[in-house]
Amino acid sequence: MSTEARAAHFPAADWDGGVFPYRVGHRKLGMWLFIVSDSLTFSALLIGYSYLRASNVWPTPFPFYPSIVFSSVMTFCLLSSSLTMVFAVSASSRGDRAKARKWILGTIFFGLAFLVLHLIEWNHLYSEGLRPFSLPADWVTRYAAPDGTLPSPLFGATFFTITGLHMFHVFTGAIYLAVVAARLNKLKHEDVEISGLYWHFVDLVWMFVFPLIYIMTVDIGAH
Amino acid sequence: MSGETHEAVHRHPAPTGFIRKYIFSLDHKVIGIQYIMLALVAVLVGMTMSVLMRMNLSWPGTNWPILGTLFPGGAPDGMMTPEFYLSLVTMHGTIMVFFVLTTAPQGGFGNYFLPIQIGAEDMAFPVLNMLSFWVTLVGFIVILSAIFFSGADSTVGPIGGWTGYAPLSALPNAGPGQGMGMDLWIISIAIFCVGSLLGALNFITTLLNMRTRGMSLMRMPLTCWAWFTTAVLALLSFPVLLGGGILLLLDRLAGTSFFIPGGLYLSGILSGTDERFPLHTGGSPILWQHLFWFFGHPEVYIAILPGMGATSHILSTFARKPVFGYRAMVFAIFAIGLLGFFVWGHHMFISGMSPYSAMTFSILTLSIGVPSAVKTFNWLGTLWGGRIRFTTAMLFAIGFVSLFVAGGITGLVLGQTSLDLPMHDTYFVTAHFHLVMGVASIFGMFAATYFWFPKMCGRLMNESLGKFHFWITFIGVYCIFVPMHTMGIVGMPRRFAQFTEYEYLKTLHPLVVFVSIAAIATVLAQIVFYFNLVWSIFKGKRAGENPWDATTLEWTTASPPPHDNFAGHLPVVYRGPYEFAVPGAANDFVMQTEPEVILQAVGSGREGTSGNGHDGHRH
Amino acid sequence: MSAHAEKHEHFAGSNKLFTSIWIWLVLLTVIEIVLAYRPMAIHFMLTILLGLSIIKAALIVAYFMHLKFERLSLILTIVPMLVICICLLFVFFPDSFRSHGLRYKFKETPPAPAAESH
Amino acid sequence: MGRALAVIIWILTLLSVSLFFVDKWWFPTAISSHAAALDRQFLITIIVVGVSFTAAQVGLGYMVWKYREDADRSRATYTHGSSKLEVIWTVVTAIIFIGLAVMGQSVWASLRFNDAPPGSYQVEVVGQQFQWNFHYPGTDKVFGRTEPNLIDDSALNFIGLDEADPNAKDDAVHTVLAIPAGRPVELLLRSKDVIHNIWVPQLRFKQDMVPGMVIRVHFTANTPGKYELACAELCGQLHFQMKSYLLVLPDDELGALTALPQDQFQTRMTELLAKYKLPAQN
Ligand code: HEA
Ligand code: HEA
Ligand code: CUA
Ligand SMILES: [Cu+2]
Repeated sequence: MSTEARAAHFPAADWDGGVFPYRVGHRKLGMWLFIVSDSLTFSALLIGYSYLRASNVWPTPFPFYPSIVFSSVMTFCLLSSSLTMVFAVSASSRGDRAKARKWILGTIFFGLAFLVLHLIEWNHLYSEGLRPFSLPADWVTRYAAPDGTLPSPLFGATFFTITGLHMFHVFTGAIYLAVVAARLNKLKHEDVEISGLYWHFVDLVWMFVFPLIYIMTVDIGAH
Repeated sequence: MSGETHEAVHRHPAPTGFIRKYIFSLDHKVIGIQYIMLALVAVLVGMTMSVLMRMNLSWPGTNWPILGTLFPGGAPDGMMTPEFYLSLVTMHGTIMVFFVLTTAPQGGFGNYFLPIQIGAEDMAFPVLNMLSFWVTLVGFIVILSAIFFSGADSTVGPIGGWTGYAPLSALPNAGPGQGMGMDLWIISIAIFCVGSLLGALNFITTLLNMRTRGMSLMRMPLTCWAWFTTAVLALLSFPVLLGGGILLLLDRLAGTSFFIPGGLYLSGILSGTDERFPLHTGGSPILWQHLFWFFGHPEVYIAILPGMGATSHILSTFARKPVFGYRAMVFAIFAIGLLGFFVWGHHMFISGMSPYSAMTFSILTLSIGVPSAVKTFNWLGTLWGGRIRFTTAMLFAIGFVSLFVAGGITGLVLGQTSLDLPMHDTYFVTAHFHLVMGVASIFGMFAATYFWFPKMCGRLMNESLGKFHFWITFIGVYCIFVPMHTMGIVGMPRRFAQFTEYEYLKTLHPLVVFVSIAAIATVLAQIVFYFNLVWSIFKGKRAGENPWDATTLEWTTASPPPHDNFAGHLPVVYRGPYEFAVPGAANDFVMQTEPEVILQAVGSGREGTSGNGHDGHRH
Repeated sequence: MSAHAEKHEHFAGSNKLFTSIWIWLVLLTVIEIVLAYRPMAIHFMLTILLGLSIIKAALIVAYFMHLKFERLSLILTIVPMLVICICLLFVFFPDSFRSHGLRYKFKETPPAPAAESH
Repeated sequence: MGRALAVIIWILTLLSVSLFFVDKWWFPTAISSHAAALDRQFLITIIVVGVSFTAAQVGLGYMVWKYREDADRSRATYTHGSSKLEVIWTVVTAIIFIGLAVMGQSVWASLRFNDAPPGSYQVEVVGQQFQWNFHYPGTDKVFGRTEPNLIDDSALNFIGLDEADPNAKDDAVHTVLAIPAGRPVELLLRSKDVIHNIWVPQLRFKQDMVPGMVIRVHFTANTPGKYELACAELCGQLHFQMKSYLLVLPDDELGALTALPQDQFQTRMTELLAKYKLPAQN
């Protein structure tokens, strides 16, 4: 076989070099890998939370209003932001930059709404007396186990840590999207898609944070 | 598609200014060298600490006037206090594991040679690459500063061992060494996690997406497989440590109690009864150990895999013979990487972990010895029937095999739950991990340095000095670390500032002194290495493109390679990486880029490319 | 060489599909919230919630993050890696459950209310 | 060069292996009943491991000696390996390693998978930074209540023993561990502050003492005598000084000791410590 014939022959298969085996560019693959990695940070925190919760008396203090209502609306915001984000990516794939920018701004709006609601919720809990290192005094008496074991102040610790880290991700995501929106004309479609990946990932994490932190901690007055 | 690949080419033109060229460089080669220099500095610090530790162990009460000036609290009047000794152990372990063995093999040599060996012009994300290095450097500066900061009372660094077990590390009031130094230690580790994680995703993307034409997976040099697997391990294990580190830092700074249980009583104060010791309750010290070792065990393979890769590569090159069982080697690397995630519990047998989990971990632990053994046998197979050229690089590679066997094999003792009862936290463990990590991995790096130095600097290192360095180091490390097994069997505990308290340890005194002397001699021999390194940069014999008659892509380009590695045209690969001694070929080595093998008369009509790595699974 | 055209990138899935996915996600969320107010054993609840979360995550990953439309090899690279690691983390739990029986029990004093410090 | 390397590898191997034959530097004589099986398992393992180590190093030396570059052959043997060999050595090592692993579980299982036999002699062990506290239940065999908020190091109530508790009346707390010979012992391990680890080399036994947990372990010691007891988990500044003694006493001697009230208990313990000698170095 001649040199050229051989060389031409090689790129045919995915894994033989000279091609992107996944048909995915560097940045997109890199973002996927980052997402894998970051998911593990969150997994470690959520597993740590579950570990501690399973070995302690855990308060279940969230009332329907404001906590559950707020967090549900927040979930709704994030889900909707994901929808607008796909629309943005979709528009960008059609080359419609104006639309794409509009949808990204919509995404940022929902993201910010999430942040604001979350901060209000934090503030509310803080004013109730919840701290990373202690529970409000009335929770302590209310959620003590029948045998007298006190509820764990780790509630506040895990709550603030996990939601805080998530909030940080939403915040950086919003900034990231703002940059993308601002520079949209100079960016390629793939860049928009990648920012979308990050944003959906933030949404995805919340899909675990919400049930584990909020739903599992609803005050149904069973005690 | 190749259109897209080419888009990536020339993304950054060769810089001209000094700063962009050598300091904030985007060139993977410069960044690789920066990583190696970081490791060379870090290892000096680590070695100095190890000598101080040995002096204190064998001649307690030695006076070090300079220590007295530098650390008035830790070594008043130059005499080392126990807490200072322990902070040295902590810093020694941390610096060696993180800033030497996670930087040089992967960030250093990997960065420099992975793109070249797969025929790429740079890493996939040059800017990220630069960031990884600078983040790591910041981590190093933070950890160095840790030893100068302390709680209010005395100047000692963190005391926690490189494992930082909570609640000791989580309680600022748990004695000297738990002050600000510990905060800095944790922060440094967290920073390091971020740097490594970014580096890892860069490596993976580069390797998957940027292989040149013809460089199929099974034609990659084993070094690339090793770096790739290492990167996957780093990508998946560092985030878990990062999570744990955040929690530990919060325990210290925000008063949370993730790792701190209730009812603690420290220095006369019950937790929660005094503002100096706020209320902590409900946390689990074992949770920290899980999070740490979930990272920690993959980490030790992160430290050794690149060394294994380099060893395979160099053994084959200088035995002038293809790697024995290339496929088996790849599978073994992969198996080690995968199983490496299943065994972390073997560090926790006696931690109060569930005894049933311990049993499972134990059996999985011994299983991981199998791929390691397969690698060892294949190394021997590679040497078998070779025509070995004893260059310094080869000597170190052979030394690697010897030391890896010596160290790995005691893992089979430690890995059994029952036998870990007497062995845990004794010098037997210290011996085990120094032989595999402290020296086998380091030997891998030495081999890599001697082997690739001509490519990086265009000049050969001095072979006579190199051989001298090898002999002293090889014999030296056996003398340092083999007697430690015996100490462990007698029952000498680790992390003891002095052995004077115990009668049953008295019989070991001669060994302790012997080890210290050997350590000092070995460390002194490293001066030769450093000298050789610096001297050869300026005065070494000029190396051509391919001084070792090697086959892989880095030897097809100039030494040192031009900014874009291949001066404009990417190579095309036609065969596997280790085509030495091909019967009938003109030379005893066939480059990967050589399209046709010129068969001489002897050739029995056999196609010279049977080593193309496909082993018949294609076509 | 499958030379890529510059302007029109392929992005599978219509806005209608995405909207219906979104509706599903919202529906599943509503189910979760309703579940919160049904008294049931905590294990049971946890299982259902995690099940629902995994479905939601899968929907997001598959459609919004477009993984379903990527090559199979990418899916096979990313998903097993993550799933194995997360499953491994569950090995922590036996120790959590065990610690109930092993806990050092003592009478805890309630903390002083609303600490102002820190 | 090749020969020199081979010889050095062989010499180092020989020296390394012979170090394991020095009696003086071996395990101290065991005193617990699980130790025999454990020592046997250790011996088997170390032999397997030693033989493999030697074989591998001798093999390595042989390759290096035999296949150094020479004039006889112009080329190395061209081979990419042998699937048959790969399979053989994978399977053989797998059998050896898994076999060792399975054998290594029996002592572990006997110590950890079941509770202490009924009637075991119980002692509560409370670690604290750089000091051991052993809490003896006394004749009623019931431990007095302990509370963290009763701990007062300056008043020498190191474990927070509640003097008001009737069960505590006959309890004794001492810094030395005394246990009966030939009877199962159950230790209740706790810690007041950070992780410690109780370790007596002669017992072939080690266990972390984790704050917040009561870890129950059991074993039987057979040979009366005095042994050094060490802390084997880094616990801070004076970790190396956190030392105590294990006294293994004949049953009657121990019975007499535990029947004593706290103050006489202390003096008697001091006498016993003086009476027994540390084992001679082997
Ligand atoms: C890479 C890891 C590494 C390396 C190289 C070393 C090297 C050495 N170590 Fe270390 N050590 C650890 C990792 C390492 N150690 C760890 C993790 C711990 C545990 C800490 C803890 O308990 O928490 C420990 C603990 C430890 C102890 C136990 C302390 C105790 O428990 O009380 C002792 C005691 O003697 C010791 C001694 C030494 C000596 C004498 C050397 C050396 O001086 C031997 C001679 C050195 C060399 C041969 C290396 C030369 C290398 C180069 C010059 C680099 C070249 C670089 C490139 C090619 C880029 N070490
Ligand atoms: C590079 C680093 C490295 C490597 C590769 C290994 C490899 C192995 N390690 Fe090690 N280990 C460490 C670094 C490393 N370790 C460190 C740093 C610690 C201490 C951490 C701390 O506490 O500070 C530690 C601690 C440690 C422990 C915990 C001890 C304790 O604290 O009580 C255990 C227990 O199972 C263990 C086991 C093993 C095993 C089974 C392997 C196996 O992978 C080894 C496999 C290799 C071989 C088996 C040799 C080659 C094979 C042959 C020649 C075949 C022929 C053999 C036969 C037929 C028998 N290691
Ligand atoms: Cu207690 Cu070490
Ligand atoms: Cu390990």
